[in-house]
Amino acid sequence: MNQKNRLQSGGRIDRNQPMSFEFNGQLMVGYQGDTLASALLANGVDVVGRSFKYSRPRGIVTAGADEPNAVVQLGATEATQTPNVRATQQELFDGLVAGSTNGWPSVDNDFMGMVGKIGGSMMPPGFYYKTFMFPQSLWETYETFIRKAAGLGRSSKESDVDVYDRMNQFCDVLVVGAGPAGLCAALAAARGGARVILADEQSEFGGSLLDGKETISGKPADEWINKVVTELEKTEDVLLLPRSTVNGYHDQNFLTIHQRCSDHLSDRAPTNQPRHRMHRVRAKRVILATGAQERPLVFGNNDIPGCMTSTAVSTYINRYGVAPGENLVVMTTNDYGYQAAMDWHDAGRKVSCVVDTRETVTGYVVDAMHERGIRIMTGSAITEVHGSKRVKAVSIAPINEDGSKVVGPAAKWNVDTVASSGGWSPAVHLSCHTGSRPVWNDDIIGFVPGPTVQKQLTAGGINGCYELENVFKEGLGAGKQALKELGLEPTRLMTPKVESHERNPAMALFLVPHRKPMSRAPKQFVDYQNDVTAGGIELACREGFQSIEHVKRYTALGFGTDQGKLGNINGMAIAAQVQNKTLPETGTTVFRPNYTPITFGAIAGRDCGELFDPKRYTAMQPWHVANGALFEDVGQWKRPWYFPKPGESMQAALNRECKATRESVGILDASTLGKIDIQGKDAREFLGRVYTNAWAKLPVGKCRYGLMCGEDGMIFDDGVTSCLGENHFLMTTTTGGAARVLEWLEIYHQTEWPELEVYFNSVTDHWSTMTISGPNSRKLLAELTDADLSNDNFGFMDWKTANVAGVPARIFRISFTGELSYEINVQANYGLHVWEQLFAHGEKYNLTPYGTETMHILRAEKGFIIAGQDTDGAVHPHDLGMSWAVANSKPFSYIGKRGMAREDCVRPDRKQLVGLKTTDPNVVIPEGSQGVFDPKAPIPMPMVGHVTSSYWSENLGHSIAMGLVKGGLSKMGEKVYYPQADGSVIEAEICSPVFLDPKGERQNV
Amino acid sequence: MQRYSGFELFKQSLSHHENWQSVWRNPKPKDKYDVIIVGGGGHGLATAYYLAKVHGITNVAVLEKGYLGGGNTGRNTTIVRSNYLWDEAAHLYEHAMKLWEGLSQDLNYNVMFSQRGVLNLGHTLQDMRDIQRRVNANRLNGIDGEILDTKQVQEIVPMMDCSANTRYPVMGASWQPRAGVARHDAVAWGFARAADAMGVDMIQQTEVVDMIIEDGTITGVKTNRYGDIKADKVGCVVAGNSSVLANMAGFELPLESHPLQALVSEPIKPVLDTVVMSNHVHGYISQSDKGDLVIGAGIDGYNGYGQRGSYPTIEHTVQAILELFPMFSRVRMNRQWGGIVDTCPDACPILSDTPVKNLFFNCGWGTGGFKATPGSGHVFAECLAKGELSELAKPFSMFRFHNGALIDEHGAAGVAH
Amino acid sequence: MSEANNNVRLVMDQLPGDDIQGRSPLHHADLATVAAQGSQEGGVTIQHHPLVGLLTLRCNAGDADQMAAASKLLGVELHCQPLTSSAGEGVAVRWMSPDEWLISVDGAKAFDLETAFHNDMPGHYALVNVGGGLTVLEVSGEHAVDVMMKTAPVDFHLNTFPVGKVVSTVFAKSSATIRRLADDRFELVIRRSFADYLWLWLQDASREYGLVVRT
Amino acid sequence: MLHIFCPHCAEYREEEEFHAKGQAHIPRPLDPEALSDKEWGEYLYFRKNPRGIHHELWVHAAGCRKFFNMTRDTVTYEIHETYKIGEKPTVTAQS
Ligand SMILES: Cc1cc2nc3c(=O)[nH]c(=O)nc-3n(C[C@H](O)[C@H](O)[C@H](O)COP(=O)(O)OP(=O)(O)OC[C@H]3O[C@@H](n4cnc5c(N)ncnc54)[C@H](O)[C@@H]3O)c2cc1C
Ligand SMILES: NC(=O)c1ccc[n+]([C@@H]2O[C@H](COP(=O)([O-])OP(=O)(O)OC[C@H]3O[C@@H](n4cnc5c(N)ncnc54)[C@H](O)[C@@H]3O)[C@@H](O)[C@H]2O)c1
Ligand SMILES: Cc1cc2nc3c(=O)[nH]c(=O)nc-3n(C[C@H](O)[C@H](O)[C@H](O)COP(=O)(O)O)c2cc1C
Ligand SMILES: [Zn+2]
Repeated sequence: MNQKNRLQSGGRIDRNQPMSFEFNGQLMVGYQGDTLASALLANGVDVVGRSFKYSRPRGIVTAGADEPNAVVQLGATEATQTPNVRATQQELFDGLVAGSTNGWPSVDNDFMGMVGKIGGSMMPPGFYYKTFMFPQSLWETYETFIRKAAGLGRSSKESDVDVYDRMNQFCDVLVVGAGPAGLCAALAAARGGARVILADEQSEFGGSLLDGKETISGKPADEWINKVVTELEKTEDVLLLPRSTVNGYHDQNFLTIHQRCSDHLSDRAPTNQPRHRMHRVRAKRVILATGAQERPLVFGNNDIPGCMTSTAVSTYINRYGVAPGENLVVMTTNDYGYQAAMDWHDAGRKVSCVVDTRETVTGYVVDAMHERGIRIMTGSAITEVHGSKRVKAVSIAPINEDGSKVVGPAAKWNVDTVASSGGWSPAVHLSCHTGSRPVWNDDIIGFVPGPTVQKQLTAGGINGCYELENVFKEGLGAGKQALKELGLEPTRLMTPKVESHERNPAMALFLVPHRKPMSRAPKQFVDYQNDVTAGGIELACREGFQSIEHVKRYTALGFGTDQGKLGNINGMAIAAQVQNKTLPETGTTVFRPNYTPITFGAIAGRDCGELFDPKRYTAMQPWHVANGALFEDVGQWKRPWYFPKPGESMQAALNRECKATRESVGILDASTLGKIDIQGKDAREFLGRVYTNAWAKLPVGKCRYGLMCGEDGMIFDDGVTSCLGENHFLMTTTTGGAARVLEWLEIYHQTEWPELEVYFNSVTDHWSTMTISGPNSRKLLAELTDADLSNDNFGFMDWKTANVAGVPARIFRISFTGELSYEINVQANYGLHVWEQLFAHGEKYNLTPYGTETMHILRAEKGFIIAGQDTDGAVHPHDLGMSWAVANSKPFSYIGKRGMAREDCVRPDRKQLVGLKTTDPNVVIPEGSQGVFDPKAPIPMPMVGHVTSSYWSENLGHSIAMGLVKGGLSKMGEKVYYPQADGSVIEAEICSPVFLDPKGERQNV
Repeated sequence: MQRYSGFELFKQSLSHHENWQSVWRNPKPKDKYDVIIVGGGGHGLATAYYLAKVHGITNVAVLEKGYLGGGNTGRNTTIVRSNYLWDEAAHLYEHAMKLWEGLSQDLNYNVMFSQRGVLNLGHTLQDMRDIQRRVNANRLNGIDGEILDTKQVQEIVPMMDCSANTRYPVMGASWQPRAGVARHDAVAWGFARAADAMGVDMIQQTEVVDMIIEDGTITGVKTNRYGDIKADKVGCVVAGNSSVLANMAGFELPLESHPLQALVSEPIKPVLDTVVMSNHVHGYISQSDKGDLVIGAGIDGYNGYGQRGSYPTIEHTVQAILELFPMFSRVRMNRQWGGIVDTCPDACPILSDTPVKNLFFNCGWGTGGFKATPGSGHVFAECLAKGELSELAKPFSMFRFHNGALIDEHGAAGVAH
Repeated sequence: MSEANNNVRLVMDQLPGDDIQGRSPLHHADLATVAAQGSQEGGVTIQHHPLVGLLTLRCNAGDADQMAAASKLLGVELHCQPLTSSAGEGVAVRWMSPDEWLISVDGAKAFDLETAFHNDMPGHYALVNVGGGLTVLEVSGEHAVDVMMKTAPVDFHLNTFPVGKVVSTVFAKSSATIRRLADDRFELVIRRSFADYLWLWLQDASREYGLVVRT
Repeated sequence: MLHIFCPHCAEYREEEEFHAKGQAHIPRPLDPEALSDKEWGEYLYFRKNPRGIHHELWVHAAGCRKFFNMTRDTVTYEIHETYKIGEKPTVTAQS
């Protein structure tokens, strides 16, 4: 295609850099500096998409973030498929591939468009709530069809090839928007020495100045922009961010800026460079200089391609050198709309006329039209557009003074382009994100930012201030005000000189009347993307949806990817009009992040894939990997689960690990257990308050197991604590509980008992911990240590310091397997050395590494619990049959004591932890099986508790299990049944959970 | 009430939809009602509906400070399931599930209840144990549920990364086929329309600012718009604002109100046909009939009545979603928002009488009450009608926090729902 | 093996003889080879300082006797001013909390310091050897600040984060104690078990500026 | 996202470094056994949960690990003050 709409000269594009791109399979050419939208218009593309509900052909309406129609699929490869890209914001690059998102077989000839035409009248807002109900069973079928029509673009099927980045920024002043107001604000703030960030979503700074032909101090605006930007670039502590949308304004001046680093270069980011970067900004002051967005007018068939906002027309001409048509008609409610006519005319194209809805206009705009010989029709409006895939003609009719009625016959004018201007809506979005509501201002016929608790200033178009000179003043003023509030000294700055015009007052008109009522007029679109019409809004109100929020939800007004930037105010005004309310009474819906949609990738940053969550390793990790361990995720830790030999099944590996440990010696890496160093003269007292058992008399050199409960009496954590010195203890916690327990100790110390002299320090990572367990563990250890390991000298629950393999160690004779065991702690930098040395000496004892699974089996054979597996938030120590670990005579009412005594906690029929022996010794009850006393009871069956732990015990030659059973502790020998999903029932006998060595002799040898 | 049907739609289209009736009346309140329901969310509206329908009590007003369904009902991620762990909760949610299954027809309003199934993923051995425990309990309680292995999960959600090289590989899931989603607004509107048709007054933009209590008995409420309105009984169904109302009545509740956020992507072509939830990576996702991905996660740690939450929560949620669906990296987030959820220490609701006679509270549904809407209304209506707690409600009395008979559903409640 | 024990607290020399080499948490990554083979020029340099002696001191900042005694024992001032550090010959002290400091000394000197405290520090205090659980990285170069900004939510501007300032904070999805050593040089004290993760993270975050690994 | 002044570190830090710990100023009863189940239940679970000014306990988890109190508006999320444990708030719902 040739660029038939490209003007001979003008625009900010570089005609020396042509770029080829593909749209809907057609090759086209544009220039460096184009957006995809401007390039499409240059190439004469009218239809860029189809509307969602009625599948109507749609063209480009705007030139910016408010575009509802030109939403395309981008991507030359599968991995770079990017849905819903706004063509008006996508810079053109060489090789760009894009396509329309809806339309089958093509956007130009769309099948659903036919359906929309025929069935459209059956699809008023909310029609789906009223139908598809009968028969009930068919809903899923209906829904399948509804879903087929869903969505705009498509997600890629492959993982993204690009990386995304995130940066935390801090500044004195964040200026949002680099139009004249923002540039002035940034300049003032920077000159005063503030740390400034200036962000604008466009590729170049200058804002609305880029779109027009303003002169500043007698020179093209360009020069002024360059001067300011150059100065800002040179100023220290000023960060300039083009292509950066401030997408969210959060509490206490926290804002996020979505910077598109490479979207303008290619589908893919350059090697090692991020595609997008999120700046998370904490700003002492925020200056919103986001300008205003033009409201189009709402009239019949206003969605036919060729209908645009008047600024868009000017922007395409002035910025991109594109006149998107031949013959223009302008409809406006204000003086600004005339600019499109001037620009179009000056570009050498025909302007049929300007239709001004106001009764009279005088002054500058009238002169400008006379000069150009353009006719003005006042007191009139375009009531309806004719055409299907492009505007062919319009009907122009006289209207009454308040714009509520057509008062005369319509005349048809042949044109191909309609520019409409209904005035400006300040871009208040960001100011509302933290809950502030905008307020209506009658003078400017728009909502402006309302009161806020954020440290926020505003300047320029966002305040409804549109005269360039005043915009400059407001910008400079806001910059200075920010400096003042920050205690910095402003410098004197001159306001740039510009030509200004006396303007006629604008008219408040949102919906152009039609001779037919709203319900019968040709569709008057308010929100293009969701096909919300004036008639739809009226219907919603008639059906009782009076609140504007109801109107939104019933019609989908503002739900689209443009979030109603173009249509919301018109929609609200129409709802107000229908209900005889004022706009301020009706109010707006809630503005929320994002200002414009941002990629998930950018939000996630580099916290994905490998870096999604830390993997924590112990010092012995390289050994585990080298020896074929499979790992279990426990919190963030990677723990060896079991160590299969080549070709060995999991069960075989477990059997081998279990047997080796009971018969000779096994070794476990227990480094992940939480460890807390506790010191101070009141350490002992403190332990007594947080554990359920007694600590007053534990002598130096001894260890003790303890249970920790919450104030509700339920088990919170458990572990062994050792007395290192009279005032010095080492507490161990579960792997998952380490951080929680430390915080628990601190909260009680800092808030309840600050008078107790005690310090807690985490030493979890500091110590490598390896447990050797089994009858030969003493022999093995003896080979590596000088310590006297004899039972008399180093008994069960003793600890000692000694060298192990040449490394100073603390050895704890504690056991979680019921075997003779030693837990060796050495500084983690030497953990692997000691571990390797144990293996160097362990071969003759068949030293066998085992993982968490074998640990679980071995402890279950002994009936030891795992907090979190055998307990949940509703189990207290007595439920576990662990009353022995509860000291009731302690003077201090330790944490958990009162909770355990509550009425419901002393019920005799509580679920209690017991052992379970299956009638068939070969059957392992699946963990999580639910028990019943009467397996024949009908559903819902009364359940009596579940199996918490269950294993095959190779050592015992039968299965073992533990579980909670209602009143279980007094039901020894009775039967409990576990119905399975396949209909079978596993029968088990309630027994002691200690299956092996009930007297505990093995650990004492 | 104008009956809705495809035929009616066709008929109305012939007159350009100019003859549709209002779905409710928007009346001025009477001086006195048999029952006042404070709070026009799904639960309040359902309560009013069942009071009228099941118990014949139609002299009822629903007082709503904003617009109907504008609270959590209008901002939730619409997951409906009943696979709760403990009997008490399972029975309550399953009661709701049964009502969901005929709700559109019952209300003559299509609430788009879509039984597309819910997956609760397991990523660790403990997750899988918990899943086993819950699904087994569900089965014996008569609630559908299956345990799936990784391969079966992959078949249901072909787009999800079920490979072994993710940070937390998917080990399996629980699957409730009857679970799914419903159209949140339609639920509120459908109940309101049907209740209105039976004479219930829906009073919007009217905030209860105080309670009128005489000798320990409630006799009415004070409003900001219509002054005092009398009532024999008052039921408070105000979710995140429950503590504020309890405070008016002179007592505290075991509740904290926290921000809970959700977000939607831009609409994309259908890629996800079911609901995927993961407690472990902490996020959940479904795709609406319009095509947007509806995503949520957990609550913010602090109390908040601002209907907005903290940005890092959004970051973590999105990270979790990309962990499961790395290909969504170039899809864009359109909008984020928050609700105020009333969390209870045991993650179970409160259906309760109170220290004030004739004053009842239905609250504490926290992050997961949408799924209970019809059931909650049905049960609470019975409590209000009888003046005492019904069988299903009894375990959920607020007085369980005195004797310790909590129903700890944290595991099943998991991330938000 | 040596111990200082009066039965009140246990102080032990945790280091073996010189014949046994300690292995830092990044030992297996063989950074020497990476450094030799990798790029020698770039915007960010990461360096690992293995086997530094690190101790946590807890005592009462309001107790002048203790503060004086501790300062004397350390050879540098123990500051009560939040977020500061002091450094002397072979020793650096970082403020962690109103009653907590992180001390670094030569790896072999930890026990000497512990013993000295054990003998001469009055009152209620704790000095805990944490050297095995932590490790030290250094990030430097023209873009060091950028990498820090990507990783931690604190303001690294020189005005608010001058040389010598110490901050403990969230670091990626882990945590770190950060000390500014020079305008473009940061010391990170991180937890051992997170070392792999953080190393990967820093590598990834630095890539766009060109990464140099140094030992 | 909140910007919190840690009274111990004496500077503003990001919310990510902190954890909220619920309502402040709930002292543990000195003699739990003297309380009825109801009273104990109230201590454990029942909370003010106000709309507006709220005093809450926070911990600077990733920073100095110290607990402190905060007076915050639960609607606007404005932080009126942070203060150390043992100190009294100067801003209250009454004031
Ligand atoms: C982000 C988010 C996601 C969620 N996702 C799910 C999900 O997927 N599945 C699920 O089951 N649940 C979910 N939930 C929870 C669910 O939304 C709620 O539990 C449920 O909607 C509560 O309904 P309700 O009618 O009790 O409360 P609401 O809908 O909140 O209604 C309470 C009403 O009371 C009104 N009110 C308050 N104070 C007063 C007063 N003084 N006077 C008059 N009126 C008053 C409010 O304006 C409000 O309309 C989610 C919640 C949130 C916020
Ligand atoms: N388009 C209009 O706003 C409008 C209307 C009438 C007159 N004018 C003229 O425009 C001027 C008003 O100037 P101004 O500086 O207030 O507005 P402006 O429109 O010139 O500049 C606003 C800038 O903010 C950017 N922006 C908006 N939201 C953003 C976000 N969330 N993130 C990043 N960037 C964002 C826009 O891209 C734009 O560049 C005057 O010259 C006036 O004559 C403009
Ligand atoms: C299930 C669900 C889907 C939603 N989908 C969209 C959507 O596609 N587009 C949109 O703008 N908002 C969507 N919203 C969000 C609403 O716009 C709105 O933010 C939310 O209901 C909260 O209300 P508020 O923002 O007015 O406070 C959705 C909300 C829900 C609950
Ligand atoms: Zn702090």
